Amino acid sequence: MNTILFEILGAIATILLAFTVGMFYGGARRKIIARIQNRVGPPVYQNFIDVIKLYSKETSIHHGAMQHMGPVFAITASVTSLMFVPVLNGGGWFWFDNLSFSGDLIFLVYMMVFGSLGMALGAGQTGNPNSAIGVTRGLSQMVGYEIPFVMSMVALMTQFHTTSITGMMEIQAQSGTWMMFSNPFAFITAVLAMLGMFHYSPFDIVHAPAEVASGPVSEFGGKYLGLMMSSGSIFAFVKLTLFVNVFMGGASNLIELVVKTFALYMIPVLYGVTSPRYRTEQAITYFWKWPLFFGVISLLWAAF
Amino acid sequence: MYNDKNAQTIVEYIQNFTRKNSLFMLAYGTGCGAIELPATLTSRYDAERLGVRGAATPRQADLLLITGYLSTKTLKRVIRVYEQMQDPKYVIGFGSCTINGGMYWDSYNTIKLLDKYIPVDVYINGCMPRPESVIAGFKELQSLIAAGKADGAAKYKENLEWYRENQKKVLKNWPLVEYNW
Amino acid sequence: MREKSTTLYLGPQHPGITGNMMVKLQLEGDTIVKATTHVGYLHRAFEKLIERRNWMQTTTILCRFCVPEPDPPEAAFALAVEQIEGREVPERGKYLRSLVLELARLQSFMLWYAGQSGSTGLYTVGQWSVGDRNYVLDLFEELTGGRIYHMYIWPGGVRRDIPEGFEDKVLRTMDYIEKRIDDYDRMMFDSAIFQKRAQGVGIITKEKAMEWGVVGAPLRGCGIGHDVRKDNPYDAYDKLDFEMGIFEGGDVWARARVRQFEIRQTISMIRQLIQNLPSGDYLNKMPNPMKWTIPAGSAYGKVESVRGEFGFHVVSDGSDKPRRVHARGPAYVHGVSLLEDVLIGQNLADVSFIMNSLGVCPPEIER
Amino acid sequence: MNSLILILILIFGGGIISFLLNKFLPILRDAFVVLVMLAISYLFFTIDHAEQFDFEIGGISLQWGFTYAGYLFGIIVAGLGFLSILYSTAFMKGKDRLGYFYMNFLFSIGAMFGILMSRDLVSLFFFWEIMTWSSYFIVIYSGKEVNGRGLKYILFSAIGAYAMLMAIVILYGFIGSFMLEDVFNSIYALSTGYQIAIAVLLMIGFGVKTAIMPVHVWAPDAYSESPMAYTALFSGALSKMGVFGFALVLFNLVSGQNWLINEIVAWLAAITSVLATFYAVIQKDAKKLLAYSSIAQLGYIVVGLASGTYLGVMAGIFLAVLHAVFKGTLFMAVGAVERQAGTTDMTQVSGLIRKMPWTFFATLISIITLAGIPPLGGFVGKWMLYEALITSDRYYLVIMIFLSSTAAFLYSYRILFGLFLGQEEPEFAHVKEAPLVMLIPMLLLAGISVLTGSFPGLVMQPIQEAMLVLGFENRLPDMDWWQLTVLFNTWGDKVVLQNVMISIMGVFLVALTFITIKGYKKQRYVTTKDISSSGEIIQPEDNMTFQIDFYKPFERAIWPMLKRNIDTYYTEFGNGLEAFFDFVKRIYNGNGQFYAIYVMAFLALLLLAGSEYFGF
Amino acid sequence: METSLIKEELLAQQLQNAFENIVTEAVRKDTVFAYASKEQVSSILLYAKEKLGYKSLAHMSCIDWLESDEFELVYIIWSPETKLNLFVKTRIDRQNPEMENMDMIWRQLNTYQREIREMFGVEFPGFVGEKEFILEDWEDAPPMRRDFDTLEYVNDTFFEREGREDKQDVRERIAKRSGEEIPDFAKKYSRE
Repeated sequence: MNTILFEILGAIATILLAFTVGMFYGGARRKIIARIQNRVGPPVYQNFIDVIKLYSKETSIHHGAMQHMGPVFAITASVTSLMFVPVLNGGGWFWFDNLSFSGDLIFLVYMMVFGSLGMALGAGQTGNPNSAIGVTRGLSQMVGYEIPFVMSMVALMTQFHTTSITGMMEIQAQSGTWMMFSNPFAFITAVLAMLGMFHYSPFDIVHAPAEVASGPVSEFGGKYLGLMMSSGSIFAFVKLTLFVNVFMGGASNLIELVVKTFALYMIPVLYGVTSPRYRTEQAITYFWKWPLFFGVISLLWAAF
Repeated sequence: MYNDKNAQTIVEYIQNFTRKNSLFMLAYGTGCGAIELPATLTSRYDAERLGVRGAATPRQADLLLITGYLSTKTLKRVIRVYEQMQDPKYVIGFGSCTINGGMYWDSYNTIKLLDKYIPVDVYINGCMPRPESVIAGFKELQSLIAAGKADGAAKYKENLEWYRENQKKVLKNWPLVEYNW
Repeated sequence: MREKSTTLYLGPQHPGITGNMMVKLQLEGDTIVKATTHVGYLHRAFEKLIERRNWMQTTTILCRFCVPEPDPPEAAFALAVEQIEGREVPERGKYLRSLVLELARLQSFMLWYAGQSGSTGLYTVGQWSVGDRNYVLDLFEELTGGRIYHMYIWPGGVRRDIPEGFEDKVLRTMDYIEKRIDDYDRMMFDSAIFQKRAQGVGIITKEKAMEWGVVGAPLRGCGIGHDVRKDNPYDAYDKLDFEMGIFEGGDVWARARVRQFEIRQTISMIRQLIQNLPSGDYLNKMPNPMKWTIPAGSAYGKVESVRGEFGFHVVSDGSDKPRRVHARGPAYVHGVSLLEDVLIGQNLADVSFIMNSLGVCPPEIER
Repeated sequence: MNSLILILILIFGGGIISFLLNKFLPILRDAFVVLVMLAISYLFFTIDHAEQFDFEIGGISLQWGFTYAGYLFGIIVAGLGFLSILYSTAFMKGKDRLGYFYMNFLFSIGAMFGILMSRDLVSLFFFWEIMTWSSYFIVIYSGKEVNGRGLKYILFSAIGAYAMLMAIVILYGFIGSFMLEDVFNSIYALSTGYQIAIAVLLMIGFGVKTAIMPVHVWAPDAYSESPMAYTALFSGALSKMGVFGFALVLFNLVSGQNWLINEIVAWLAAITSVLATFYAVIQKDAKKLLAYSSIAQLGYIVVGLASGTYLGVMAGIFLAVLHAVFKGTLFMAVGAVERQAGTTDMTQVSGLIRKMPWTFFATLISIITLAGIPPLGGFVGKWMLYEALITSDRYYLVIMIFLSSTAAFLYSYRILFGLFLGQEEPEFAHVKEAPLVMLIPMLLLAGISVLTGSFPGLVMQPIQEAMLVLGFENRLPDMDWWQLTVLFNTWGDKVVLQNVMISIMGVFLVALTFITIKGYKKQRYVTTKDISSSGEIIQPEDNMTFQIDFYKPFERAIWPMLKRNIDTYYTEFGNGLEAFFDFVKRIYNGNGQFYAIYVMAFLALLLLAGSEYFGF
Repeated sequence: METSLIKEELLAQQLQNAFENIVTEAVRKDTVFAYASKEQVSSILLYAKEKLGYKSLAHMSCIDWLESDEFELVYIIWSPETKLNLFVKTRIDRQNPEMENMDMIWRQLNTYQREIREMFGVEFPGFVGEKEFILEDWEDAPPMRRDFDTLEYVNDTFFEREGREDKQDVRERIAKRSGEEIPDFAKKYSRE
């Protein structure tokens, strides 16, 4: 009984960690972008203020049950994926024995789309055409970036004969080589796919304000938007941690984790500041050109 | 201090603190004052450091900026947009024309008194107000929020009939849909 | 009966619209099958108000015709009035007018940089250029007292002479901005994504351009070289050395290239104006402005604004108030029927992009 | 009496009686067919596996009896058959020619049982033809205008039948027996060329029903044209007969040989699934969409079977069972929409969620299963499939399957959005929830989808037994079905479904409680007309639902692919085919007798030619 | 001045030769006026466009001459070759204002005609275009007519802030603001 209690406490602590780190990364992103744009920018903790304000805002309307549940799906996906991604080497954090032994990469890949589909359902029920257009853009783009992402993952799996994240982390610990060096092409492919996964410019076509007025979230305000922002922060942490675990040998303590994930996080952020937005079909074809090419090479690399 | 009726509880204090430091401004340039908004939001004046940022749709927004005169055609949309915003919400009247009609005092198509139609929390004077005064307006609003006095929306709810009567005087053939927030 | 295709209201409250107007789109997929422009959200009845104002009082109204670029209306009106009255403008006044017009053009170009790049999500360029635009506005402030609305150009000249040391400031600002423009270009025009987005989008053919009366940069982007400053030179433009940017293609890319070329021409023109500024009187003073009358007659004064030909048709009946002042801004042509036509078959993602490249500015459509 | 015979007599007799009942006592008809199906299901589930029935006709000895593999597929047929009959009593209410419909319905169920219990090639072929014909008659049930499409179906079926017949004749010529057992035992005596030829011919025969790529053309039309009550069975169970046949061929004729046939079949199936998914994405009609999706899903199943590894075959059959479950539900749900709202055109229907909440719920569950999203059953199948392919180093195949199933999210969302979400329009204000008789089958099947997500043992243990028949060893741990919640691949990586389920449900419930309780009292429902349409008020003539060309950008991105592969070949081919149909129509008249004569003539020709070339 | 009007005089002469009952006048540099009757306008415009190269429509305007009970319509066209502005002016009856629809000659006339129809009430028979252009739900007289008094309309429709009613000097009134009438509820929320 005690163990279960501690597990749950640890899980909550992990969620809080992911939330905090994700929020600070979002704040740091805003700050960095501001500095690039010659501005002072908001304080690093601005995202916390935003989220708390959104929760404290009244939400007096909803368009039906699915809209109500859309953000819930989103946070379910991000928290569940978090449960299955080892935060530190050798499992979880803070009494929490991570669940990664009970789910592997294939599971995670599927778990990660769970949220966007749930969110899409919520956006669909609002009946706002902007939402629906945003959703079609997002799903189409997802087909684009998932393929190279899975390619790089499959390349690693076939190269090292394991599909579990802990397995990969152990292999890296034993061989002492990060997977970004043992299969560099897989890393390149995955990073290119990651640009799309973060939905930052030039792949921010889902929320593109000038085109679809923030897309799927156009009818979501108050607590819904707050829940989605929280979910987004946790999800950013999950994605970064997953990449660090798989490609950069994981982290043995929190500082290492933060350093590695932040370094990785800078790639989409800095790429985003300097790029205009793609049109949807251009984004898809982008993913199906170079990333796919690198993906094929990484698979060949893995095979021979 | 504990006996002071007007003192805020700690929850209210936190709420007001976050509300004042995170103002999502609706992207609606209703009049010519919108030309100073880019300047206010960009590098020299940078309103984002105060927590002001744009929001694309009224559901997400806290702050409605009426940037200048409102023609009657726009007033209809503004009322609609304002009612779609979620509580708590604030309105800043921007420029002389929102205060008393400004230089359009004899124009048949612009309203003269904004606060007869929607409640205004803060007015910013000038034609057009410089970015500095816009930021001063934001600060003024922030201090009102912190004191818990930016209650225009509550006023609107309470005196809806009065506002509706005024609105109907200029809005012809426009369905004032169900009161919604 | 409901439409088969999806209706999407783009505006008036929409981050992608260039001002307070509305384009009602009918979509099939994300392709536009029908677009209807709705304007009038900014109608202030300027032309009605002008009928109730003195000739001199109109100056306050004129600059508000087009907010991003307030000086061309003043200049066009002044030209028309001078034509009717036969009033001569001193040489220095002409140069100062051109200087103010070119500075206004410069800041408008910089605002355009923000709009064009911001509509594709490249906010960095916009942040830079709008931030740097403040330096130009500072010059205005020093010269005229206002950041946005200047009321500087009067019939007969300009309102006041330049302050001391102003030339240096202008030249220094130009040096700085010229440097910065290269930065914007590197980020915007050199970006492969921007090129992909802009090329082949929003095409106006040469024939269509003539038929619809396209003016300004969109016209020069079709490969047709017309510019009021060259065709009917006003103020000091016949003494300046500058070129029109003429690019083929008629798409957003060509229009962007035209502006990219012309912003440099503008800077060089400002330098020429400062260097060749003649001395002398700056204003051919009118008698008591409040009792000033203009002889009966009518004229059409036009200048080249950043978006194209801006004209005023001024009719006087000999009294102290204008009989009729009718403005014709470039957006009047571009923003209503041309936009409706160009948008058909385009992608939803490009609407805001195209509108920015056409320079649709609603306040001058509905006035 | 032998219960095999009893089943067949009951079902075919029941079919004829229901036809007669419709003429004379229409009131009893519905109750009767349901009772018949109930009886059959009862008989089937209590059947003794060892039971068999031998007889001889014209010197050819025939044998009937269920193998475990057949029994497994029989479960699908019996379960789905019963539920879809139950569903169709409400769905078909008020339509004409119901006797004809129910007779063919029962006939095709009977034929499927027959196929599954045949242990010889002759009865297999016989029942196969009955199945083809009864399904054809239902495809053309809706009327004359769909005859062209029905003809496409019957023509492809005929091609399949000829191929099968040819294989049977060749086999008989060499082996001298029609018994499957004999065939499987002595096939290796034949020369390699003949073995390949026979395998390919049989696979064409079965492939037509499975709608594998070169011969899938009939499927979208046939699936969408027949009444949805039957399509549930058609796509859910009838197509599985092809899978069953594939399993027979792949594991008895091909396996162990180094012919690359496995690989070719797997690639064909993968390409089928990708292209069919792309086509499903761009469909406008929900029925068509589901039809293409069926083709794609059958592609996964065949990939799984063709991979030949333990996990792959397990995944294939698991997906086959599950496909019957969720696609049955989906076709039923779309049928419910068609019946209640009048159309399934996704460019017209919208916003039914508040009108038909239970139908939406069943659809949602099935779609989640279809998309393979945890924690429902579809994920189990997908996981096993991926792991099987990855562990057997078929990584490019994995990418194909992954492309297909990622693109499947698109049409999954499309169907949910197109029918149930979006604006609630006044012209659908009258729509009511489907009757209970239609809801019960859907919800039951949806329940199975949910259950298999956490307890895959429920399905996997029967599959294991069937796989023993197909020649795989038992790798499942020896435990009860509810204990089997951990899946392993050959590298030892696993997924613990219990943890997945607990984690997802836990987080979901906590978050849902939080978001519902917070500000609950102040929140109220507003209609979908109250949306932020840029400050404008929606006019009655505005269509605010995004319906037409839903995935236009995606379509543009994949257009080169579709164009090169399908446009140039298939449309051309299809156009040619249409012309050919017109010609064939004159010979066929859609009349069964002509077809029978034609088959006979072909058979005679084949026998003549065969005796000349093969010496018998 | 007069010496430099060669081009202008030439154009005036050309038009005079081509059409009978019109009056032309080379007014000043770059400007030529042509006064014509309502029926002749379209043929003049077509002639100028096709024969003389006045391809570009610069402007179309309407002036209300209330005193003589007429509307004056002005078409300003411009030639890329000669760079002259040609004003074609015509007067139409103010009581029953009608003008030929010419948006097939220049497509952009569509917009002008929509505006003039709305603002002056001039009808263009056969003209297709949405009725409402700038105004919405306008029930009064066309606002740009000179007999429409905008100040009166404003006084009827809109509210005035106290202290501005004399439209001249607000300082005095602001000093007397204590007499301002505040709605009851507003007093309750007053921030003092």
